[in-house]
Amino acid sequence: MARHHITTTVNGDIREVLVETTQSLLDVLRNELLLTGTKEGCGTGDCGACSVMLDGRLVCSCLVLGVEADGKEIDTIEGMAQGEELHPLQRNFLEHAALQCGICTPGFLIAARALLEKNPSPTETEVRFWLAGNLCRCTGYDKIVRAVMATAKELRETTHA
Amino acid sequence: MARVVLTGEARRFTGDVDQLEIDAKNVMQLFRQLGQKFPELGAVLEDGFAVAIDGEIYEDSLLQPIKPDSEVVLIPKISGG
Amino acid sequence: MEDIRYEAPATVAAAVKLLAGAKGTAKVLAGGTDLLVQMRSDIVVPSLIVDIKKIADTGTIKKEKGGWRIGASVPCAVLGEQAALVRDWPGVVEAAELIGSTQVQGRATLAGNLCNASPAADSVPALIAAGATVAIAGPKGKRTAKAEEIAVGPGRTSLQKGEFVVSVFLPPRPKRASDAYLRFIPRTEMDIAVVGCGIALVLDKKGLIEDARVSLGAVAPTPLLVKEAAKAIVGTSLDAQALEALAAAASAACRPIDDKRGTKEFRIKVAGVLARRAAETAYERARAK
Amino acid sequence: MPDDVKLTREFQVVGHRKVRPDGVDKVTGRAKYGADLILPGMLYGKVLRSPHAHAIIKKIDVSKALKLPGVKAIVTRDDFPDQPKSKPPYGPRIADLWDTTRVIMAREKALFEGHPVAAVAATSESIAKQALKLIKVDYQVLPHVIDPIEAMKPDAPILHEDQFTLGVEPAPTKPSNVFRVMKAAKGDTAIGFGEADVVVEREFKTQAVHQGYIEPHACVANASEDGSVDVWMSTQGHFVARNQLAALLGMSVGKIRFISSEIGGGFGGKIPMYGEPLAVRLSQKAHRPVKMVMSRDEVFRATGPTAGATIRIKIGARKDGRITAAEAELFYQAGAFKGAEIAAAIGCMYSQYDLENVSIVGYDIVSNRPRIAAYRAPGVPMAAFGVESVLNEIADKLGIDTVDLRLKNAAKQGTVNVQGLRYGPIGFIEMLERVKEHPHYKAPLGKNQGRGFATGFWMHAGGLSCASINVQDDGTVTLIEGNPDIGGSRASMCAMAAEELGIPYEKVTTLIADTSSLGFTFLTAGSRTTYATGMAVVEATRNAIKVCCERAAAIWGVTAEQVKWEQGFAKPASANVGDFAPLSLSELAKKAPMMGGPIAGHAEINATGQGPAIGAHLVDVEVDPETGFVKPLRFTVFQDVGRAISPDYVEGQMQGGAVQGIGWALNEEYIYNDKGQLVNAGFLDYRIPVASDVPMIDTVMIEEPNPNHPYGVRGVGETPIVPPQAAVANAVENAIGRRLNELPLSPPKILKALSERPVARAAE
Repeated sequence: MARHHITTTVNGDIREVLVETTQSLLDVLRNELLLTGTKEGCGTGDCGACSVMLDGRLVCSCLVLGVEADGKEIDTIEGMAQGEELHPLQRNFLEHAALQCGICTPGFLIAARALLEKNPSPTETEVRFWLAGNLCRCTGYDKIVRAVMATAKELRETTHA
Repeated sequence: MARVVLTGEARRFTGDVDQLEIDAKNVMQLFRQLGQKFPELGAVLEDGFAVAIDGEIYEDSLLQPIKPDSEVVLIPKISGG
Repeated sequence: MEDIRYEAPATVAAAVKLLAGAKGTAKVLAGGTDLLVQMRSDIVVPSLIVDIKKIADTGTIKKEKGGWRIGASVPCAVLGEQAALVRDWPGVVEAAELIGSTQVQGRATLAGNLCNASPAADSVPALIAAGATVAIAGPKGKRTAKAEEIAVGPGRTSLQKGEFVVSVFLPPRPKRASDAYLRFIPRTEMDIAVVGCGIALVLDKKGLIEDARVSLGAVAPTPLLVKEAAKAIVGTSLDAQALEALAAAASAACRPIDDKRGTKEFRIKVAGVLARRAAETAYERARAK
Repeated sequence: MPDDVKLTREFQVVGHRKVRPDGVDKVTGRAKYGADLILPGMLYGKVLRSPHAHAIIKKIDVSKALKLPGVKAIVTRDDFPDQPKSKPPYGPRIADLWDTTRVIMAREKALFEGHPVAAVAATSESIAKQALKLIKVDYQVLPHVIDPIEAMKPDAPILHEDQFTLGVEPAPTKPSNVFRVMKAAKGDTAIGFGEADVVVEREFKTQAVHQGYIEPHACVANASEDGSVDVWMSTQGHFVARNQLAALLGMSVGKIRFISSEIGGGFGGKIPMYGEPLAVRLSQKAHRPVKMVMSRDEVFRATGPTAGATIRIKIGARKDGRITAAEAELFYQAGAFKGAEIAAAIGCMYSQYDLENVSIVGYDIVSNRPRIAAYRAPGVPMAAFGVESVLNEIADKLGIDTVDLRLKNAAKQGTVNVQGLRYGPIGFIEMLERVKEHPHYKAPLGKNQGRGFATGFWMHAGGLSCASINVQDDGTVTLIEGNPDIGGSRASMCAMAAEELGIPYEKVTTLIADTSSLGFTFLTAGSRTTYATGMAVVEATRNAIKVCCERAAAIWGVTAEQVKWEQGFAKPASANVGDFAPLSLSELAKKAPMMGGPIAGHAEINATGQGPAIGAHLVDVEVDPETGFVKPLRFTVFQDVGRAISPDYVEGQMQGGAVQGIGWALNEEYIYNDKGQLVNAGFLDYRIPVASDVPMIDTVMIEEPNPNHPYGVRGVGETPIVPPQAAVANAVENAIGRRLNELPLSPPKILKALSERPVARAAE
């Protein structure tokens, strides 16, 4: 099986890796770069657990070939906290108990951050539709939506202060 | 003598007997005596049944005391998800 | 074992050469949201993947002769970020924004949605209603085709060996023109359309419909352009009678199947309902302009 | 538990909203789930599965696959010893090993599409995948049967030639797909129906639905050269898995160690083992660690959904709403092997009501589908869908408010259910009163909107649990327990231990033990963890406190009885004992090494006193009359939770269960083609609710402390999935005036119903 040498920037670090043609970016992140924070729930783009940012755009890493990541910038859950300091979304997910089993949480956090960067004042409906590609089977979404709304409010208040 | 109530599944092994009095100080003695009266039931009691003693359910509790005036009901074990 | 070759050419000509010279199955990779799923489940086992994202211009949206030229690798999520495009073609953009999730829209493309040739593709009825054309490159040079000419059956296209779609073109809009796309799914998101309907309208100064195009998805082996449905509303102000005639014509055009997503009976009935509702939305939008 | 005085005092930790201890790892991607372990030299395992629903496996040829470079081991049925059948009736803990060994790897026959036939371990996933294609399996395809009602017919293909229906007289002589018939009765329903003014009899149908946990099954097995085995597994019960693996492979329990990974959802579906025995055998053969991760497709095709069912309900009532008789016939599909949860259905379906005459018959039916697995209150939601729908209809027919009808028949202290169980205090009436007082109940409804109500009964479990607590030198505390934490249970364990000790929550760390480090602990299932393991934690903590008091007594030169433990300090029990400055936990811990050794406590218990867990759901929906689309608008869950140790996570259970129930009611179903193959084995077409499908889920926690638990805990996890199906169906009926008795209430069904005549109502 032929392998491709790719160079990609993951959470700010330049990484070089050999990938098989059929390996998805998700496989490369998890199995080659050992960044297992990004999860596989379906492998077909239906659950959002593998959400990452690819050159600043929210994507399912299971629907990207690893070889396509050559020369790209990727942001994963492992890069979300700044050292000791959690991202406000991470903190609010904890404070609002927005996770039960937690397997969907990295995907939700990446997707929610992308939303708030694009739309700092989303309505509940906008939050729900933006996050419709992230499946959660435990929470019924209630506390997740509340955590995202609370973060949006907090961020707006900090910016205005 | 404790009053033992047999319903549903337990009745499969006891024919028409739906109630009987048994002198047992705990569940182990109860199962032993039931097994003597109904050997087929006796073979499956420990694995298949819980008991409710005066409305409290005990599963896998052979040493649970039974009072002389207690009502004991055999209930098939169920498991959750 | 059989190796899969991956190439990311920088020019249209190089891509055509690769595709034309391929032995076995050659697949074009733009967003990859269909291709990767098909490869994973062995529905498609390509011998060559040609990633067209490095070809200049496939990644851009440009105003051209009053219309819009959308490159074949432009992700759907980008369309909604172009305010002027949304103003001209709100229906096409809303259809593109219904494909999969936000994540999927970060990759999926209009050209890919067309070339996957699913009868239920969301953006295709909107493109057909819009009168969109596609620019195709191939061994014999460039050609243009209508959006409705691409799919010829479920998963099958009219593209010849070596050909690929380079861009999609949305024509210029006159005044008092707009479009809308609606689909029915059992959930609110993340499903394949059980029925989809795209409608584009142009109104005259009095508010009567001057021109209409109606397209239905998921009710036949390919998305349909339903001329009878358009005829039912042209010349009207979309009054109740016109809407009824539109619904009836839309339902009459359906040739659906029963499957895991819906019954024939349901699809036929809902096609009429959606046609009516999409027409009302498109009409309101056109009047507001 | 003897010491229940604490039920009345104000808690410092218990009942407060605390951040869970495992939370930071889970929001930063650090937490390790089933598929996240990577070991040196690790191989990747993949499973070859039968494409046929029913076929004799004549021959399996792995020779070509073995020659593929990178393939290190292959296992088939020949690598697993056959097992004896166990004797009926089967309790929940003894899944028949004859069945189980056939679930993990087909032997004589493939009994469902997706049935494992062989497994490969190779140096990469792609090589393993390639190797599967090189395995040649010679099948003789047999006729199959999917629907359980079809499977009962005399000419249906028989799955197990040696299965003769149990529970019928005389014992049958022909094999059958019906494994057993189970009955329960109370009073005389014929007399009861004779007294009824209204009798409603309806047939209901529900489809198989999957638990839908987002994390696919995953494990890593590592067989050592000394014959021992370590297994890392995403599971709801690693102790149970260990014992089962030992039996399946003929190994001694002591040679096997299971480590539970973080678990990405289970809902009952991660009780069984699937890939683990295969990974262990592959690891033994390859002398390397082997990872096995299922794809989503495999999860749907080959792991347990819950039973689909056909249910006949007949209920009679007098004009005043009093029920005079209730009957039910339950036809449950078990999948390819017996075990449909009819016992639970029989025990719970009518049990929140005080009924004189009841008769229930249940059928456990095999067909060519994956063996079912438990799914949250297993067996009960389908039956409750029927019962609560019929009660709704009776209320309508009699012109009685639907909650009042339940009030008229509510079980209370002293009520005896169909199994003969006599209830202690049971707060059903109080809950119904709370529903009536709630603003949701009387809120106005708009056009095309409807409101539905339903209740549900479940028995939460007890069982074996162990806990061990170590007080460290600096006064921090390490708590060790044996239940995989699926929904925040570590937080509750920390809270209970901290409350007992009177120290801050943050000072307690809870770890989940591997199976060699703690005594047997039963599953994280049956709503039992906070109840049963919580009990063990409290007992272990109290044992450590006893040691603390003994140490303080030694320091003060008094007896241990003269020392009391209060808010983190040993204090003289009374003024008579003497004037001693209180000793804190950290002071005692610091001295401990010089006073006989570290301070610790442990408990190994069988938690009994399992009890009813009742809930009620109120839902408003809007139905699009032109498309049949149902949109849930408002949802309120009422539940008696005993006492909420972690209120956030109790609410989370109620909300999550309700939304799973909405999915079950509206969209979820297993769909098969005529070849017996599943056609919607993915999240695209197996439609679980997405965020935009549902409203906020309001919760009303009713806290009537459970006298059987030191903190009053009642199991809460399962009850919330019992009422929503009927509640949603009743709401749809209320909105459109037509009753649908088949789940899911998909738009095509609703649109079809809308073309039919509306039902007549006495009330109008």
